Amino acid sequence: MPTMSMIEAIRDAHDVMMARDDNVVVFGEDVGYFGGVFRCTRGLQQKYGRNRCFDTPINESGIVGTAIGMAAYGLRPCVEIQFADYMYPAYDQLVSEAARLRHRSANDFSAPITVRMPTGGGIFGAQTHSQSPEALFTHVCGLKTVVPSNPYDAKGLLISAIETDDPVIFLEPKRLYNGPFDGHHERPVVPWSKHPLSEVPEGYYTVPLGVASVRRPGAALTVLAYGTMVYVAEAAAAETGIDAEIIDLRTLLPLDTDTIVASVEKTRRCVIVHEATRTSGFGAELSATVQELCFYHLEAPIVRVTGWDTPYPHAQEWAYFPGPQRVGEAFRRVMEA
Amino acid sequence: MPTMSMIEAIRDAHDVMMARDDNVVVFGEDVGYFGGVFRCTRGLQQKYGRNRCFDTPINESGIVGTAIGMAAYGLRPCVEIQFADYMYPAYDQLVSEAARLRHRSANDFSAPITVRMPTGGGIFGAQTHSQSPEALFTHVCGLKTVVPSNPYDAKGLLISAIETDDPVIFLEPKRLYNGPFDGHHERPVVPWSKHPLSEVPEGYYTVPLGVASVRRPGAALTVLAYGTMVYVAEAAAAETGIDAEIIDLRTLLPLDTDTIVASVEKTRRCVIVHEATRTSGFGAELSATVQELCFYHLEAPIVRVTGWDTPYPHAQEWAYFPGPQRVGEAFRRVMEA
Amino acid sequence: MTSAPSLRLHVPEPEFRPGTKPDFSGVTIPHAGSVRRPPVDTAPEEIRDLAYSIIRVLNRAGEAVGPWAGELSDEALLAGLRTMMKVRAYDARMQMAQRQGKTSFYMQCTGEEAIACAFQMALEPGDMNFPTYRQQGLLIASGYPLVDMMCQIYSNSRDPLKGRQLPVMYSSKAHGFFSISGNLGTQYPQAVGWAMASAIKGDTRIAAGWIGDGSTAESDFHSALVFASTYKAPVILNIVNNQWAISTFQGIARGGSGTFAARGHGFGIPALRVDGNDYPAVYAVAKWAIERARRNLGPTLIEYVTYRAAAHSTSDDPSAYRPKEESEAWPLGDPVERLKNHLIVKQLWSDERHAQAVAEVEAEVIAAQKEAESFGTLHTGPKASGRDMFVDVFKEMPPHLRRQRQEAGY
Amino acid sequence: MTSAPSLRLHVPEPEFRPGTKPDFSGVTIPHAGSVRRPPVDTAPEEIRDLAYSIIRVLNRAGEAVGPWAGELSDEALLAGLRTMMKVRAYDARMQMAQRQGKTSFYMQCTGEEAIACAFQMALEPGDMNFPTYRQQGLLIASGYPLVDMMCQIYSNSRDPLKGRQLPVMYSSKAHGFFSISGNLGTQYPQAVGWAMASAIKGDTRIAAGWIGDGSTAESDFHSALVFASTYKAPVILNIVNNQWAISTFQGIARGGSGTFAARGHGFGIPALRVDGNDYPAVYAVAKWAIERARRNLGPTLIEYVTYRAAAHSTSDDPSAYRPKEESEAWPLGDPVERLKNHLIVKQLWSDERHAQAVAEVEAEVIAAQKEAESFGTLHTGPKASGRDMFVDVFKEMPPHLRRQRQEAGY
Ligand SMILES: Cc1ncc(C[n+]2csc(CCOP(=O)(O)OP(=O)(O)O)c2C)c(N)n1
Ligand SMILES: Cc1ncc(C[n+]2csc(CCOP(=O)(O)OP(=O)(O)O)c2C)c(N)n1
Ligand SMILES: [Mg+2]
Ligand SMILES: [Mg+2]
Repeated sequence: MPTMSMIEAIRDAHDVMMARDDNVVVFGEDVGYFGGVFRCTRGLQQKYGRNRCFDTPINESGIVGTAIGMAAYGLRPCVEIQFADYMYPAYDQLVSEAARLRHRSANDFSAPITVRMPTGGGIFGAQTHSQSPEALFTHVCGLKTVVPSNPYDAKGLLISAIETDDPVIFLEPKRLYNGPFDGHHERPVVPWSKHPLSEVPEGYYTVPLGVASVRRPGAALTVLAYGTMVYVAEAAAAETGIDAEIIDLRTLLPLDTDTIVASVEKTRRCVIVHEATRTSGFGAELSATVQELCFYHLEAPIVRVTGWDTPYPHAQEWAYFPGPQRVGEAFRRVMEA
Repeated sequence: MPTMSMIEAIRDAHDVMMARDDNVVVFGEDVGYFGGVFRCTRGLQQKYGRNRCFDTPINESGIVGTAIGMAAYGLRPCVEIQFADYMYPAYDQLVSEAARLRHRSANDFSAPITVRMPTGGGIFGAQTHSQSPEALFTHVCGLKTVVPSNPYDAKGLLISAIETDDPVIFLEPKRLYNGPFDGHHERPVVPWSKHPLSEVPEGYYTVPLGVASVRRPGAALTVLAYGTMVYVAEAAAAETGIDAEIIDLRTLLPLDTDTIVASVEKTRRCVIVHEATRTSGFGAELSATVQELCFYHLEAPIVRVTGWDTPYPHAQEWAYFPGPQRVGEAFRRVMEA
Repeated sequence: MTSAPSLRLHVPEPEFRPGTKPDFSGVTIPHAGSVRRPPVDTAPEEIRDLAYSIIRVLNRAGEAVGPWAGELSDEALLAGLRTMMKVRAYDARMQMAQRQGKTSFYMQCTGEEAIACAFQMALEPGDMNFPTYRQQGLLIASGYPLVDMMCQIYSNSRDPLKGRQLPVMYSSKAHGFFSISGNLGTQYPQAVGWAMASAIKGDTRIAAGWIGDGSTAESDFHSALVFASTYKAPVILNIVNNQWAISTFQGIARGGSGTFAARGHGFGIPALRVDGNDYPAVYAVAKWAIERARRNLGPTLIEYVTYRAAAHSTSDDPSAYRPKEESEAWPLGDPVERLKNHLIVKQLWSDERHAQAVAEVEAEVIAAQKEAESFGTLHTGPKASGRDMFVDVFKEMPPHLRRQRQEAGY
Repeated sequence: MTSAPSLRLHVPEPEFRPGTKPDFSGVTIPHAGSVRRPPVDTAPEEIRDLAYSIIRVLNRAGEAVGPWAGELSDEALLAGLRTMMKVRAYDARMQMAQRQGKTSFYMQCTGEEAIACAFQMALEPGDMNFPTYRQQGLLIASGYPLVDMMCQIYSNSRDPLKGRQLPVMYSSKAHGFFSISGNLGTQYPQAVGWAMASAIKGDTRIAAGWIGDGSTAESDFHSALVFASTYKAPVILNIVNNQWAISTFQGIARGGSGTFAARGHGFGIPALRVDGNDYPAVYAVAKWAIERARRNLGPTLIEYVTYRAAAHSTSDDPSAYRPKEESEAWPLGDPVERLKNHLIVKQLWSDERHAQAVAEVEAEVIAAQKEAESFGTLHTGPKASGRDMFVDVFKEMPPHLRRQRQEAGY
């Protein structure tokens, strides 16, 4: 089986879907001729023509707004916002339009669009190339929110997203584009080719939305993570020797509560990890949900390890990033509680 | 002491601050000559001139963006977004600019702006005149978020907000503009003049940001609420006979965790009530925080009573609204747990 | 530069406020028939003047004159009059129904009927409008049943939108009418996107976006023009300049540009300005722009000059911010009256037949209303169900919504 | 309408891509001196032509000619040349520092130096720029110390922004330079707001907004123009058209409008187009617009025609999307070379003195760099502290941030 980086897997998902379905169109800033600043759409214009893959003006609201119009016509646009940090100008079209269209028109119109955006830090991108705005989407009914953590899932989830009849926010942890990253920035980078999940089948396959994956079975505590933090949690488990059960949520909404509850009922302890700022981050929802569904099983307070409630700094990036040390400390704290 | 409606109290806060400080300017859609669609700025243009209070083009990003520029110059703009549902076009200016300016410029520039917006449902306003987007602000570091529940607080908090050197989001529950509302839409409306908190001192006074208020002391359970939900919780306490301690948070960020923790440690039970959609609502943060700080005191799962994860419907408004019955049931559930 | 003068903020004000007497005698209105009609493939830069004039067909005498006249058959004109009358009667009844407490909210388009009604007649089946809340005329002209519209207003058991939407926020794909949003301006780039999709697929259908004068200030107006200009989308971008945006006069949105049509010039988009109260003029200009789009010549911007004769909505009282007499004084007259007079001049119509038609149309609307009310009104009778609130949030209901629906007791 | 042709999407493409030979011989560039210079209080509608031409002062022979010439003294021209040389030397050193791993990121303005440098000379102290990331020339021309700029690039212990911001995102209120944002376009309405504030206070200071060709497509461009037009804000709205937005050529943002300056016409804002590689022309046009603002005549839009000679940033390799030779072939030349030649023609300068100045400037920049590096670079030496991350989120640190800082161990 070919191995792919996450970038290649995402590119391949586009390719597969553009070949299968004439209605799939792909556009965004620098997405056409050049193939995207992270090269996730490289070669698609050359292969499918400027009609199907093209550059847009720098106007995120226009990108999402025209995508909604196209979707209402019957196409399946898959668009790129160059960095998640730049989705705010499109937020009205996402929240007030894409998310609400089917409901407000009683199924007369719908907006099956996929909105991809690179997310997260760890590349010295500072405050406007590092954000993780997932909680700003999970609060919006009508949107599905997906965060893949590896090439295999990225391709399968993106194909599912494009096929889904609802608008999907597809957040790509840019720190994972070229290799798994466990937070040890001081160590050399491991490429994807050394990781089993870079074995990506050719052609069409899907990973279903709404289904989490247990990435490391364990008995001591449950870790709820997604994206880059899956690897950080794995590193923390290895380094602390604590037998953590690590759940890669993959889809944040709809959330796979069955998998979560089964695990927490078993381990009776829960650590939640994300890179976004803490207050009102998605970890809050996870904590509230676990508490609601597993209250009588919990033996220790649920702990959140997150980015601080500050902008993502440039030089202090690693002081901000919830790395294996902070996550490991949380594991210990939860085990000692 | 004069009694005022919430609208009058808000108008009065503007008046007091415009008289005290030449740098306070007030603008927004229909805010000038007409005095705002809810009349919260009535007469200010006539009193202070078109230079200090004026109508703007319908462009929320322009309203907030120009306000930030004015604040950088040295003014203290207090602007109105006509409905909170229409803040999305301004979201980039709020999140990426107002909230970050002081930090990113290392205190070289700052954006002491107040952004008022009517919020919440209960007026048959349907999905675009009913939203409660507070969680979209509390997740953004650098913004303070305030929700008054009565005329006295509204005036004192708005004066504090205008005086604060940080950007403040000031959410005005429109269902409370003309009278306290306990969710019993089938009963006649009670005007503010019948409520003690409509006694509003003349002239300048402040209610500090970041300080909650215990609106009903009680021993059985703690209710965390704000805005309209304070009255709904009061009604639920009266109707169930459950001795709830009702905390009106007033400021969501920074949050008065001291008051919350003291209460939950006492009652050992907690119900959280808000009108916004549940998933990733501010209730999630409250639940996570209470769980973190009071885990060993809790005798029952924390319960959230919220709007459903659907758009706010028109005809089914009262099926959506978390009224006294739903809140009362939650009280019972928590007491029985 | 200590010698520089003190700067001053310029805040535009309308000429007339309550207490002053509106007088538009100083306003120059181009004579009907005086504006040229260029071929549809004229380069945009050669017709910039058309954004600063007003294309008019019906003159004071009620005749249709000039190069934009003669597009409509007698039957089409008579049908147009009837459609406008129906819209007006519908508005009157629904306004009253709101006052009677049968619904929460209503918005009339009084004085603006010609625009939507004539435009819709110029479209082909399959074309798609992206309207605002004041284009009920599109739906009525397209033959969408009045009963269905009323059921939406009443949020009753037959409401096509299941009680979810604010009254007047219709949706009908089958009638080329995109779901109305409460958020101003969002439909404009969507219209461009729909048109781009049609071009991508090699289709022949075109789109039309609608926006109010005040809402042109919204950022999505820009998004739409940028994309339309770049991709030469087959779209008509309509601006209904009814002089007011709630309490705010059009000068606040327009600023120094003179007209809203002029906005097109920054994008190389041909821009026309037309008398919005002149049914044949609206139709002719719409046809011109639609032909451009259909021939793949790209977008056209049209400003319709009209006047919002009624309140903004049932929540509004305009006497607080504009003179009561302003509507009467407004120099472009009433679209229904003007078309009626034209037909009388053409000897196709008479005051008697008009009175009779008024009665017929009213009877038709009342009958529809009776039927609609048999399915309930907002507060009485059969209703949209609470269960429906949970449906259509997603294509398939996810588990958390199923749990919530259960919790809600549906 | 079954006879209608199939629609087609129009996707603009640049003339030249890698593998083709750029040839601009077909492009007409107006002769230096050929564009008229109207009085600053001319009505915008009378100078629409200025948005479709290019104001130029320096001709091929290196002479300054025409109505926009003669604004600058010999000393000012010599100082201008030196400032541009400093910017270029600074860019070269910082680009190299990034390649050496001393920082994470850098952005050059090679080829565009004249615009910011000349504009800044036309401002008065107290005026405020709202720049993008490619206006380092404003700071250098205003005398902001190179060492401070470099400390920001290095995020070191003397970084005025305490390590928080991406390199090049400077801020200096004292030098009339607003904090740069990573989010494109947001500064444009802020500039208008600052200018409005100055007008509200009866001040004499004016503002200048800056934006790239690609970023004019952003919605905030519209917000800014709407507000500037309505309130006649004393602001200069500068568009730096360097032909590229990362890999995207300017035709994608510009669409059918011919020029970016034309965007102003939709708002009744006077719009000028100027040769951005012509220092005296930039200065003269800036002075003209600044005088308008200062005399309370309202906003002016200026499009600077230039070419981004280097990569977008250190993360970019333009050879993937444009021919390597395009920069050389670009017909407006290099701003440093052109001013140098002009000064030589004026017998104020010589190749020898230029070579000497190059060396002096480089020595100055290297000395500054040494000093800056003594305070650390991104990965070595003294650093901005993690503690600082928690400061300035709010004016006073609220309890939850104090707790988090403690948790973080600072
Ligand atoms: C984004 C947004 N901002 C504000 C509003 C509130 N609002 C509703 S209608 C209106 C005025 C619109 O005026 P105009 O565009 O001229 O249309 P008209 O009502 O005159 O037809 C305003 C400000 C809104 N619905 N959406
Ligand atoms: C809102 C937003 N969208 C996208 C980006 C990513 N981005 C950074 S620079 C750039 C190109 C800007 O081009 P232009 O405005 O022409 O300026 P130039 O780089 O040529 O000076 C893009 C797309 C961003 N920073 N902000
Ligand atoms: Mg209007
Ligand atoms: Mg550029």
